[in-house]
Amino acid sequence: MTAVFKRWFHRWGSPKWFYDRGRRWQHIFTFVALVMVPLGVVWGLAFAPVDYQQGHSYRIIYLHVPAAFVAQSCYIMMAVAGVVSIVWRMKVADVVLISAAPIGLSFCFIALFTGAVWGKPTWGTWWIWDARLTSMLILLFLYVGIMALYSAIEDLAAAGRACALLAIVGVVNIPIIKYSVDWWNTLHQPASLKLTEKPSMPAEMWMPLLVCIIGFYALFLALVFLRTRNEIIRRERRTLWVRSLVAGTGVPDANNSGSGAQS
Amino acid sequence: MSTLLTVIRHDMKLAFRRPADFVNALAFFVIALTLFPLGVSPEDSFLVPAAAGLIWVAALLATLLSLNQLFESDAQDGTLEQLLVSGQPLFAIALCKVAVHWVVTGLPVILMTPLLAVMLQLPADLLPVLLVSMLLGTPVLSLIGGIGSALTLGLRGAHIITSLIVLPMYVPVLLFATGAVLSAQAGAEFDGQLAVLGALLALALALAPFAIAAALRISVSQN
Amino acid sequence: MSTLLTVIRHDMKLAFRRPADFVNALAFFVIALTLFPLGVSPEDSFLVPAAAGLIWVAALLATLLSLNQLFESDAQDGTLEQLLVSGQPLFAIALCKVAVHWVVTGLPVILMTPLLAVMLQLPADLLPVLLVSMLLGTPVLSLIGGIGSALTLGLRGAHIITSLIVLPMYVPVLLFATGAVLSAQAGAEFDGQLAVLGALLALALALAPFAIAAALRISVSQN
Amino acid sequence: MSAKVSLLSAQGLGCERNDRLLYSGLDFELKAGEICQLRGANGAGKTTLLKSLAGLTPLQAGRVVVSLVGAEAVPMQLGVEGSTMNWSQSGLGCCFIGHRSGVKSLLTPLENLLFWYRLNHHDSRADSALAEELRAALGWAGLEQSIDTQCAYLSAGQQRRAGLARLALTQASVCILDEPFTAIDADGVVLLERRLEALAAEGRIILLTSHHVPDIANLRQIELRQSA
Amino acid sequence: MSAKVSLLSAQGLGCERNDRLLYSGLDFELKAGEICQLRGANGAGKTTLLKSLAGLTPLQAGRVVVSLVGAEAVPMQLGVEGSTMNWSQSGLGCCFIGHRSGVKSLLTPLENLLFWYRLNHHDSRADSALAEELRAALGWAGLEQSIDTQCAYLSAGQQRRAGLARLALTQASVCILDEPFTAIDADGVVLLERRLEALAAEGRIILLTSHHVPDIANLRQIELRQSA
Ligand code: HEM
Ligand SMILES: Nc1ncnc2c1ncn2[C@@H]1O[C@H](COP(=O)(O)OP(=O)(O)OP(=O)(O)O)[C@@H](O)[C@H]1O
Ligand SMILES: Nc1ncnc2c1ncn2[C@@H]1O[C@H](COP(=O)(O)OP(=O)(O)OP(=O)(O)O)[C@@H](O)[C@H]1O
Ligand SMILES: [Mg+2]
Ligand SMILES: [Mg+2]
Repeated sequence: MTAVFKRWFHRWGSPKWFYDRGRRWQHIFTFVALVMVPLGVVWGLAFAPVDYQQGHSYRIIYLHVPAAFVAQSCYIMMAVAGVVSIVWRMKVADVVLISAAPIGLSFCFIALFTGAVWGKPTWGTWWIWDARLTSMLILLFLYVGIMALYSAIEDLAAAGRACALLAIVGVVNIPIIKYSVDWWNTLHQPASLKLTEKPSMPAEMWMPLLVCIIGFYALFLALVFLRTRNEIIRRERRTLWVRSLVAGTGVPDANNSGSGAQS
Repeated sequence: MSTLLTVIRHDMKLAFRRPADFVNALAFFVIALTLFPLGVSPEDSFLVPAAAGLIWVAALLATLLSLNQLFESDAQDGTLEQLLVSGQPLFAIALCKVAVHWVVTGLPVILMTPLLAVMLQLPADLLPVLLVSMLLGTPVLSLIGGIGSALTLGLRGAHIITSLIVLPMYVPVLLFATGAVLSAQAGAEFDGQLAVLGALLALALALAPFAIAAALRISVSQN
Repeated sequence: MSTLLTVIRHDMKLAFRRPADFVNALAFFVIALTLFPLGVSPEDSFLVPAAAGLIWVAALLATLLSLNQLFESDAQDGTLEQLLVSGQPLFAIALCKVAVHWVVTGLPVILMTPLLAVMLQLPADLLPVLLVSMLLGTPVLSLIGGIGSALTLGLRGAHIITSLIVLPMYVPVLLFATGAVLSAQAGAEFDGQLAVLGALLALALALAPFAIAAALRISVSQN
Repeated sequence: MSAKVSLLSAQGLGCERNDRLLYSGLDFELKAGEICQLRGANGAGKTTLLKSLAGLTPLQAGRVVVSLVGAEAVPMQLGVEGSTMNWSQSGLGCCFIGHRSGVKSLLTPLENLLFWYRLNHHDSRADSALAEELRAALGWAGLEQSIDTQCAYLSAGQQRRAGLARLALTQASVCILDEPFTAIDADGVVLLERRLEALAAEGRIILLTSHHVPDIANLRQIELRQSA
Repeated sequence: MSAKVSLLSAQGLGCERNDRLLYSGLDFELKAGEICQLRGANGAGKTTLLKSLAGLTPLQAGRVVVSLVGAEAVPMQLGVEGSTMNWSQSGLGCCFIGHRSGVKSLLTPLENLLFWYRLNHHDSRADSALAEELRAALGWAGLEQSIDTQCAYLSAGQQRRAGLARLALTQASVCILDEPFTAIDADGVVLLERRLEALAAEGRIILLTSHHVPDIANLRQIELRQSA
């Protein structure tokens, strides 16, 4: 690690720094999300051309795919945070990991739900055991596992370390899981598989999709920063800097931190 | 070295003092499998193709349920504290414990399989493949399971959290193992899947003990 | 009377303090059912006819596994002794405990069933029959199970002995319940089987509490 | 729990466990207002005896008879060889606190005490009305700060105290306590000793085991000597 | 376990649990041959402190340093804020007996002791050769009759004794005992007190908690006062 990176790394490792500087990033991402998501969604749902074979039902892809992407990336990010927390014993990493879990879970659920809704018109059934659906379902279990573990352990420090360890173990497994599920799926060939293959889309179809994906990522990051900073405030509530922070100019996050931290 | 022998002999002794612990898994395995013909259908049209899969699912659940005995009693009666204080290499101790656990829960299940395979009308020529897949697969289940049960030690409802944590990681084993049998049934090659299972076993053997040790330290430190 | 309310509120409170305990059974139910498509086959040819049976088997196993929580913690922390010393009618207390146990383990399983039925491709028109059969059947499972777990309280490996005692008595419930669904699937009459289930429930409600109370006294006096 | 015991007499109690005779031909009489300490080495059989007196295990030999205040003429047999004692007959009550004190680690001391109270007393008042009394009892037991923390997060002694708080409320005329002083700090021990004297003064019968001799005014002692 | 500790010094130890500060800025030094009783009310934090010293829970604040006999010049840091103590480094050993004494109820006292011995000592002798020593230790603990009965069938005190028998064998130079006198009868208490003095005489460091003051020659006491 170069000295510069080291310094940057350790700065972001301090709760206070993360809280202060994180604020700007939170606002930036919030802004991007506020612009891109509505734009992409409206564009996709209202103006994008009708699909010749699926009709209007395909439009749900504008929620479905971005959600699915984010859900998958989120877990990777959590694993990285886990490594940082275990190797460098960095408290903030724990907080990030824990704050991200419910977000990832929600996106995962959105992907499954929209997918299911999509499945009804296209496959005539809410659910089929297709490779993607299955691995998504398993990812959902992974998220639930981490959150269950965290909520079950009282001692915050222990909970953080435990979840970090679990996230790492999990990420080692994810590629294996994906590979196995794909292989398994080729074993029995449900006829409906073709449907989930990427339709080769015309530009006016995938442009809004691209916008949605970027918007969803921005939204995800904004939420991570929000929840992380709230959790930091909650955990450090008895430290000097938070006391002075709250005592002085009442920071917006300071008062809604409680609600943010519970969920 | 001598420590490891000590731990192994100790756990073995305990297991035989309380045979119930491993009969437990075995009984569940048998019970679950006898329920399918009753509950679903006794006809060959259902059983023959499903047999291998049902046996594997039952074996997997049996392992899942036997997991909590792995460290629970040690944690409750304070033995775990003594293990930690002794300063012996924890990962090695963990490995021994998991090994013993597999010998007393996984192995009996495998030994019982031929009998149940007959009851479930599994084509005789598939039995060897099934057994090999179980010999390679169930230890992986025990190792991964060890991590889960160590992480959830002494927690409320450890049982369920363990299942949630562990299950997603069981899926690959299940898929490749049953996949091997299915390919054999279809007359196709199945060495590939078995090789993958072997690789998974090697990986688990190499990594799981350290994860378990880390998890144990975390759990002890919190109560 | 007031005692019963006390016991019910107490157990409910405990259940909600430790949601894991009932999520436990539910999670097992869900997990087990997701394993079948993966382990056996995801094709409708297998799932459609098997769905109802698989769901029932999974529900039965889930009950079986949740049984040990019924009296175990009470026995360990000495609450059971307090219940006995209090001199309140033990059979009534037992009934309350079983009732609460069903509400927190059996009911959630039933509520989750529709979702899993969809995932397992159960024909939609069969769902009502399945649900009714479960509403009538699972309480019987809990009541019978109560006897088993009370008898084996504090014994080594209570788990497995419970299963062995209880399982034979579970078989009729399983047969009539799945029988009802199968006849419905075949377009035949199924009120008969449901009526039998109802009768079983009445019988269990009348007798089980006393058996449980007797069993509890025996187990306490042993240690 | 109206009825009051004026005399409890055990006649020819005996017990053997895994082939070892613990005690036999054990006779003693406890009058209302007496505090009696059961003494004996580790493994002498104290816990075993207390459990059988509390009606948890059957009497292996002998019988136990009580006579009620106002009805001394007609002694009542609570238990006899082979059967378990039955305290609930004719509204008698027995307060038993054993090695495992029956405190749920998931519940707070208050909730634990409330459950025990409801179980043992017919009291039509609402929980809210009771709360005051219960809080007072827990306060007496020195748990003011911890009244509403789950017992899982209490120290060994604090958990013990949560169970002992019952002594501040019980209306049972016989209290059977197995090593009540375990894990209790010095102040707690004094507190408990005073409480026991108070209960005795109200005419209860108190039978306890302990390895240190509590300093209690006119304490009676019964020695359980190893017969092996 | 060859190395002997001549001085153990704790510097600025602190701990808080669920938002309550238990102790902070706690400094003490224990010299070889000292017996020290940790005192404090229920919930003061004694068990918590002992556990962190035994290396079971991380030190929340402060550090612990030992200097070895013969190497006083180079004190060695065993644990520091945020990490757990590591006794095994350089062959140091620590003998810890907690509330839960680590006795398996399925095994006999002898088997339990053997397992503990093997775990903590490098001894090439066969079990049979060891048996004599172990039986002697259990005899000392007053379990002659029960050496070969499963602990499940032992009384509270007897089970406790099965754990305490370790003190007759341990070679660790630091012993940490959490309420060792619990459930032990009068004779047992004396036995134990003499044993602790003997260990101290051999130059061990002994740190224990207890709610009754053991009568031990020149006992040191550290008060853990509630800072809340
Ligand atoms: C519960 C149901 C479903 C789930 C859980 C699901 C899951 C996913 C996931 C995880 C992705 C991202 C794949 C990747 O990362 O490359 C995805 C993408 C996609 N899904 Fe689904 N899906 C579901 C239903 C459907 C249905 C019914 C259709 C269409 C008939 C569909 C069509 C697509 C398409 C076109 C993509 C984008 C192409 C791609 O990114 O690979 N999905 N889905
Ligand atoms: N598992 C736990 N989780 C959270 N807090 C705990 C836990 N155990 C104890 N505590 C808290 O820590 C404080 C100290 O507990 P500890 O067991 O160290 O006290 P102690 O001095 O050993 O008391 P005692 O004399 O009763 O054993 C208690 O007041 C309790 O509130
Ligand atoms: N669960 C049991 N099963 C069989 N025998 C038992 C059981 N518990 C205790 N015993 C035997 O009964 C004898 C008396 O046990 P008990 O617990 O009554 O002793 P105690 O006087 O309470 O001793 P302590 O002072 O240690 O509590 C013991 O010597 C033991 O051998
Ligand atoms: Mg006793
Ligand atoms: Mg303590």
